Amino acid sequence: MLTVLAAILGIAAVVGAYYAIHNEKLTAAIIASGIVGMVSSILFLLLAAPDVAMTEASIGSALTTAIFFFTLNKIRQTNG
Amino acid sequence: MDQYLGQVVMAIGFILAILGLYGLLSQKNMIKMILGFSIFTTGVNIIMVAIGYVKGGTAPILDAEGNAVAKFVDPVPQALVLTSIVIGLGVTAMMLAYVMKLYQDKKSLNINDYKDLKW
Amino acid sequence: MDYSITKFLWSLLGLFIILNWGMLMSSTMRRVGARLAGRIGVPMYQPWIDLAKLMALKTWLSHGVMYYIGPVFRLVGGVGMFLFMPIIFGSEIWSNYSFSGDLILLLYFQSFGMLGMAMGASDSSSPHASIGISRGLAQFAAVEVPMTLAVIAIAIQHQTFSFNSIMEAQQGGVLNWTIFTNPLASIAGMLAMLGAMSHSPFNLVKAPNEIPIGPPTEYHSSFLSVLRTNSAIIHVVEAALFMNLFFGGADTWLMYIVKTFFVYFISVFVGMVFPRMKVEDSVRWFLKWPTAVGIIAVLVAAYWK
Amino acid sequence: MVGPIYIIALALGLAFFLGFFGKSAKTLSVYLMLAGLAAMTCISGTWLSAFIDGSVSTQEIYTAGFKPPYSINLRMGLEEAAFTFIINLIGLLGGTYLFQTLKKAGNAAMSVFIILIMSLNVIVMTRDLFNLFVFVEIGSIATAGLILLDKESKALQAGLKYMIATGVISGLLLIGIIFAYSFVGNLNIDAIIGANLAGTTAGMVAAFLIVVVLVLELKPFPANGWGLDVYEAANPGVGALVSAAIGTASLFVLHKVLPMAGESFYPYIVAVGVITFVGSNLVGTQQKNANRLLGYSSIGQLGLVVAVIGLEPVLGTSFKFIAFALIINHVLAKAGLFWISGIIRKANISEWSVLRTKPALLISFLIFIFALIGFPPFPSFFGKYQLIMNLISSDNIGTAAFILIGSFAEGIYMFRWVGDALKNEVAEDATESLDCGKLNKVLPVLLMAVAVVAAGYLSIPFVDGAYSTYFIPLAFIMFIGLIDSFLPAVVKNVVSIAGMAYFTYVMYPIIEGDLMRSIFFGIFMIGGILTLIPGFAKKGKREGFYPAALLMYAGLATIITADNTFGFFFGWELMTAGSYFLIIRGKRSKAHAYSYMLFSVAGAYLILFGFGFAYQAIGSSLLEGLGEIKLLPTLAYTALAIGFMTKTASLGLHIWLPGAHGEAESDVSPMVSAVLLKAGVFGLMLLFLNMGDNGETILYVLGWVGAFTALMGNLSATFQEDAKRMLAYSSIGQLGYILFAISMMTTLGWLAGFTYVLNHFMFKSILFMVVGGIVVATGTHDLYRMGGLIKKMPLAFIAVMVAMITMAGLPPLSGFAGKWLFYNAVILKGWYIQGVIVFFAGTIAFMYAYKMLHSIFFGQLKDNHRNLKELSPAILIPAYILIAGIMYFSVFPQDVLQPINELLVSLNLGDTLTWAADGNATTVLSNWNGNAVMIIIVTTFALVLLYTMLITGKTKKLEQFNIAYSAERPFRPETTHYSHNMFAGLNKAIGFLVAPGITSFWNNVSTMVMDFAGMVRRIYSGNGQVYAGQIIVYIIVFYFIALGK
Amino acid sequence: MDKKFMVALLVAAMAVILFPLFQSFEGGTQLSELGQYYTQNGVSDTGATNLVASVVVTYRGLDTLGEVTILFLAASIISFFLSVSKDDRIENRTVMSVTEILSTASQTLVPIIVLVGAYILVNGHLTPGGGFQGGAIIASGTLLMFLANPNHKLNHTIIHVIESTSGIAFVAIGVIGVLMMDGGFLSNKLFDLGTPGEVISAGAMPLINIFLGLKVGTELSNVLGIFVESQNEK
Repeated sequence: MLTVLAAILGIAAVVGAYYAIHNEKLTAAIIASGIVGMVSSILFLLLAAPDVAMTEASIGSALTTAIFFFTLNKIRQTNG
Repeated sequence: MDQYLGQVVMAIGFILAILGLYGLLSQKNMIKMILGFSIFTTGVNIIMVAIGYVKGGTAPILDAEGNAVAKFVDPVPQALVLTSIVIGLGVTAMMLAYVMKLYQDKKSLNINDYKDLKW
Repeated sequence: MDYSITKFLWSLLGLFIILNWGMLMSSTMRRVGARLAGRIGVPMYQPWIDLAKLMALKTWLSHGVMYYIGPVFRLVGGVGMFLFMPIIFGSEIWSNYSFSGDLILLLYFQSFGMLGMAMGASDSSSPHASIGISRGLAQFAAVEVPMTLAVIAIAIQHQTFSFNSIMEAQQGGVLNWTIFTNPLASIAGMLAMLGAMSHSPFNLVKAPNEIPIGPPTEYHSSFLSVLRTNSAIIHVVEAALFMNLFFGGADTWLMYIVKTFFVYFISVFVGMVFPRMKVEDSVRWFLKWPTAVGIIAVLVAAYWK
Repeated sequence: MVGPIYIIALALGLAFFLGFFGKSAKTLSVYLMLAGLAAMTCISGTWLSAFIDGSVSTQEIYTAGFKPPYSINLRMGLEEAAFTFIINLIGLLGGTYLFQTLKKAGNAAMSVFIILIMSLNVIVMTRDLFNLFVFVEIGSIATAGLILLDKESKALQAGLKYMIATGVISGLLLIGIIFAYSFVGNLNIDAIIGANLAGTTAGMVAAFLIVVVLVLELKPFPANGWGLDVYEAANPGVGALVSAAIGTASLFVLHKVLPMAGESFYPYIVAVGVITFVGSNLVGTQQKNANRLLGYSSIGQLGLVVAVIGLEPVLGTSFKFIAFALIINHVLAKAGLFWISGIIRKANISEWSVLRTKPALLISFLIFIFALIGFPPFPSFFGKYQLIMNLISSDNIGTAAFILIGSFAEGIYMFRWVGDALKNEVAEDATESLDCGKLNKVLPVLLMAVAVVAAGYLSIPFVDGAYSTYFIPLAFIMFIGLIDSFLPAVVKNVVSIAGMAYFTYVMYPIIEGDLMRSIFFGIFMIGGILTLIPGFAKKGKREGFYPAALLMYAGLATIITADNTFGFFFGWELMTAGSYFLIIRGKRSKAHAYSYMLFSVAGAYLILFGFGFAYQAIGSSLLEGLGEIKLLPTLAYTALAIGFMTKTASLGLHIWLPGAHGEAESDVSPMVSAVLLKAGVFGLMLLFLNMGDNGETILYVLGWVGAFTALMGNLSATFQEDAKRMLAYSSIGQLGYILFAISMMTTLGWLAGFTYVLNHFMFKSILFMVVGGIVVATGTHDLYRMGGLIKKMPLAFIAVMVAMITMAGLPPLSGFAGKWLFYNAVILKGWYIQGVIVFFAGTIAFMYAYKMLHSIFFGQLKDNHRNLKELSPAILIPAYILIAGIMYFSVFPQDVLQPINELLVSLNLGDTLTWAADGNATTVLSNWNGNAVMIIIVTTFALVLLYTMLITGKTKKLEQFNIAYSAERPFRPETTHYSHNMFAGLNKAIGFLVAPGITSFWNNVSTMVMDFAGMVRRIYSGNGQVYAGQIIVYIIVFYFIALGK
Repeated sequence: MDKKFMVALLVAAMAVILFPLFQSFEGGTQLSELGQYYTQNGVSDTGATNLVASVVVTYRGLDTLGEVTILFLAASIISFFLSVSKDDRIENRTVMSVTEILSTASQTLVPIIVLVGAYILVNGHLTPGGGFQGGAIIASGTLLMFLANPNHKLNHTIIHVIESTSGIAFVAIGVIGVLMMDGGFLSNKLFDLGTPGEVISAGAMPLINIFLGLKVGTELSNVLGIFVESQNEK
């Protein structure tokens, strides 16, 4: 059962990653990469690695996506 | 029943790593490249944790009385992944800072415009 | 290695004979040339008179030290060649100072006289002299090639450079003269001889009717007399050299006179027939036919026998 | 002693402590940082000295209180101590160098700096794989940070490219590490090495990933675009750190981790190293930007050490010394060069001529460049020598050849750089941008220069055949160098001549018995002293002349007195360096010195290659080894022969000589031409003696080469209008004679060779000295502009006349001895046709000799030369000493030739020449009595002179124009001095032989190499993404080659 | 188009290289030798029940120290590099109005997040979590605060002080460890191990965790602060 769940999440992550890479709009791409981060933290949970899941959730997806958005905002602002 | 969990997650890890690498190498936009890079790092982290997974193992936390309950998952890869996630953040933050400054300089996100140093 | 007075005196006597014989030959040559041109030519004693006149003339003109010493060098070159070559094969008294060196010494000593003349003429700082010198040296260098080839061919054939052994190998009958035993080398040698004697086809250097006569333009009176004596000696010695190498040398004075006369007149006759050549043509000619024959001679001598 | 763990604690504590300071107290924080670095250097310094005097053994340092596999451990052995000491020292000096930049950048940059140095220490010491990854990561982030010290756009781009590349690499390293962990079970490097990771295919892939990442950290060619950009864009101070400190640390890491991939992987690492060394040096030849060129060079040097690391199983015991010598040399020289580039701040290498305004900087610059190329007395010379010896003795001939080709490629751009620095003009505004006023920038550079020389001295005991006596002359030269810029030339000349004389006196006993060596020793030393005497005629200080001249003579003396190949090669390189500095002094000699140096360096490497075979034959560096070469003897002997022939300028290798000798200063040409070329002859003689029977074909070919060189040399001399070039071409011709003579390998041949060596030395030094003096006096090189100088310089005329007669080989003088021996040798040996070519060249020699005499001394004296006086005695005295030598040799040839004859008979070259008591030399073919010939000619000359004086009486000198010039009166001397294109006739006839075919051949070769390098350079397209792609391609190609799937 | 195809080819080749690695992994049947050791006597050695935390903080303490240095490096490089000088900084830039829900929610949520972070920090050696996770959660608290009120000025001096003190304390613990027993760098036997499961147990681990958490928290929020401040450059 866990394997099936992992497989579904895996496919979601891969699709998210593919979407993140090939999408034209930057905001959508960054959100997709945030989703990939979130999914990977759940995967870590499935692999019985709670510490890593916590770190991945907070640092891997939250903060990284935040920094991306700050940079994007800065770029839009200097351009604007 | 979670016979193939480790292998499935490992496969996902490899695919993510490959995709990230592909994104890094193919996208012209610098932010997209860094996105690819962070996906690549996430993929690698998944592989590292998957290596440590033992079929039917539980998290390496002993219960209150401190006696071992069942089969444990290998704690070492998890410890290593902690460090590599934070390294990933550090490197991504640095790259983004570079991109911001570069953008101020040439107002373009396309990597091909930054070819002052060649030959 | 004897430096006794008797040897010195005999050599002096030999030199005196050669000098007179040289002048006699040059006067006969001038008469033959005249006869060809339908003239009677100068009297036989003409060279002696010229020489006496020139020696008698005193001059106070000199262009500098080297101009003064040039003719001395020239004469020493002529006399030296005479001294280092035995006149009569086999006789001790007529072998002059040939003990101190052999064919190689003689080959190189030829240029000693040449150097002297060149230096003297240059110091006279006349441009014609310089032009003459450069022509002379260029031609001499070209002549040297077939000459060396011939000498080497003979050296290989007889395995020696010394005059006595070369002449000795040619004794006993006309057939073992080098002309017959080593014909190719002799041909190359004789062609080189034409250049060495600097008679008609190759006499551009001191040609009488060019604008002032090449290197000795500025020479006159007593200096000219020294040069004239030398030219007389040099002709005989050159002829003697080729005689010793190709025509079996001379074991009596009569044979010496006849053979040198014969060798001398080969170049004269050739000279009479052919027109004068420019220096680059003569250089090219020398480096073409004589050298080719010489090389074949050397190869034949080295690998065929 | 203080535990190495304190290095980490101290550095981190300090870094975090600096965080307190915020924006205030910047100077204090920089001093604090430097204090921290100094403390770290002391710690590793004390450990190093403890290891050296053996008072302590290798230490394992545990962390977290547990034994290694369960916790991280560090190791402090001799190697670790040495490497950490180098890294900390470079950090300390780098810190002082960057004092102002760091102060301006604030304490954040300072903590980044000290953390970088700390991370390199841990990288060297740690024995845990993941810990290694973490600290490598720290190192790369810190470098990326330090790149930004200058904050302009180029640094940003370089930084981003650097981050992308290192990011990709570390991701792959992580995969490698985690799979290695899963196969082996723990992360300790020693355990993983023990566990034969490379057994299974998957294990092999993991090991491959780890090793290939560490190789990529060292920026291998061609996947190193990102590395080069860092060197170009970063502040040179940071560049020095990256190349010296980080390079060294990554080298040690590769050495530590390589065993993990198993024994079969080493050859691939050698291949990677060699390709990087040759590739980056070759591409570097096109580079004009100084920092980027330094990047190419440092990547090349690191590639060389990578190759050495890969060769560990082959090199055996001397591996440690070679690797360490090359590393220490690279570190010191490269850091020094980066710092100099930081001081003079000139992007283009052609503007580096501003160095000449700062002598101290110039000298250190030269020290660094010559250290990098591997000249004595620097450590890389010892390292490269030992490396080539071991390589060839273990049959890795291909690798040795490639390494030498790589160092030659490096020589190409290094010497162009030196040429620019020494010879380009200095722009007026160039000196403002220098900021070498600050001591903290200049001091590290000078320290590095001293350290490189000291390191050279310290590496003597490690190389078989190296003795410290070789350094004595160098010490004297350094002393001269010190007093160089204070004392006038005259004093220095006296000191140098005294030094030379004393040195001769000291060194002579070493070669007392050996006649051959003492002849050459005599030529070099006496020749040296004689050619120094004309120096008295020169005024002013002549800075740089005396150290260079003494260096050359020291090299020559070492060649003669050396009994092993090391000493020989040591001397050879010293001589090359000394002569290079002499030649480049000429006004227009930059290009010529450059081509001279390239040929000499190529020749030197060929010789080293040949010596390798000798070393392989007898296992030690004794010269006797040349005789017993069994592995590929023809290749070895041909390499040696060509190597020596670059110095004797034989046909094909001669194009540098006319320019080098022609354009050199008036008293340098005699030294370089008459004395220096004999070194090549000595080498050839040594080689021929040892060649034995498998040298047959080589000798025959050399015979022909010698003959044609003689012909070409003399012919081109005849048609020369430039006096000194004519003499230079004549040297080529004369050396062609010598080569022809000694390649006959018979007593007569060698005797002729020796005669020519002695004669050439004597008459060529006279000619160059006197003609040099005349050229200076008349101010022109062209023969046709001189003329009539016999009236002003009679003594000079006599000297040149005597020298000319000897050169032409006219009988009374000693030149004829050579000709006579030649004739006999040729006939006996049977080389008839070559012999004829040589004799034809002889007559040509007579012609150009006369042309020189005629154009300079005879003919019309020009108006502007009327006020010329006789040459200064400083030139005439040595000339007349040499003339006395010629006269002695001509009158008593027996005294000189008989002992040589006995020597040659003892060397069993045949006994075909007998000497009678009265001086009459007879061979089976002919006889010659030099003494008698001289007496006869002198007496005849005296008699005839007497006769002429009798019949002409007193004469008076006429004026200049009183000549019969076809009935008109010439007005201007120029119109009547017929000397231009003197042998027009001959020129028309055979001038075509002398068309510069060979020069154009070499030009085509060099343009082809340059175009190839230009084409290869295109791969660095500047695009960061392409660089990352190149890294992936590199990994894939390496994988499929190494693991052959 | 060919560039994309080329890159795809490259990446495919990399996949081929990495495939044997993937193939060799059969899902892990039993622990590696190292893992075995840690699970058996992890508790007795370090007194911490959370084995991952014990590995991170004690067994491989140097890694964590390295880790913290990396964050410190990243933070100081970015601060030195993106810092906006006084004159060209606009005081408070016009910002899209923050929705009502976000600002009120953040007022209540931020303290709770920080509390949760503190909790994870303190018993890092008992329950899953530890220095990194606590710090990260605190940082996400500050992130929420920035989102709610973009013009909030972070007091950098306090951040620097906390960061440096915790860094120096961390190193000090290491040095004390070495002084106590050789090879004891960052060992947690400074204090008695106490009974496993108690909050005050496992020697110096809680202390290290706290300093670690503080340092990571302050550094990450410092990084966030710099990114925010760099928005208002002219």
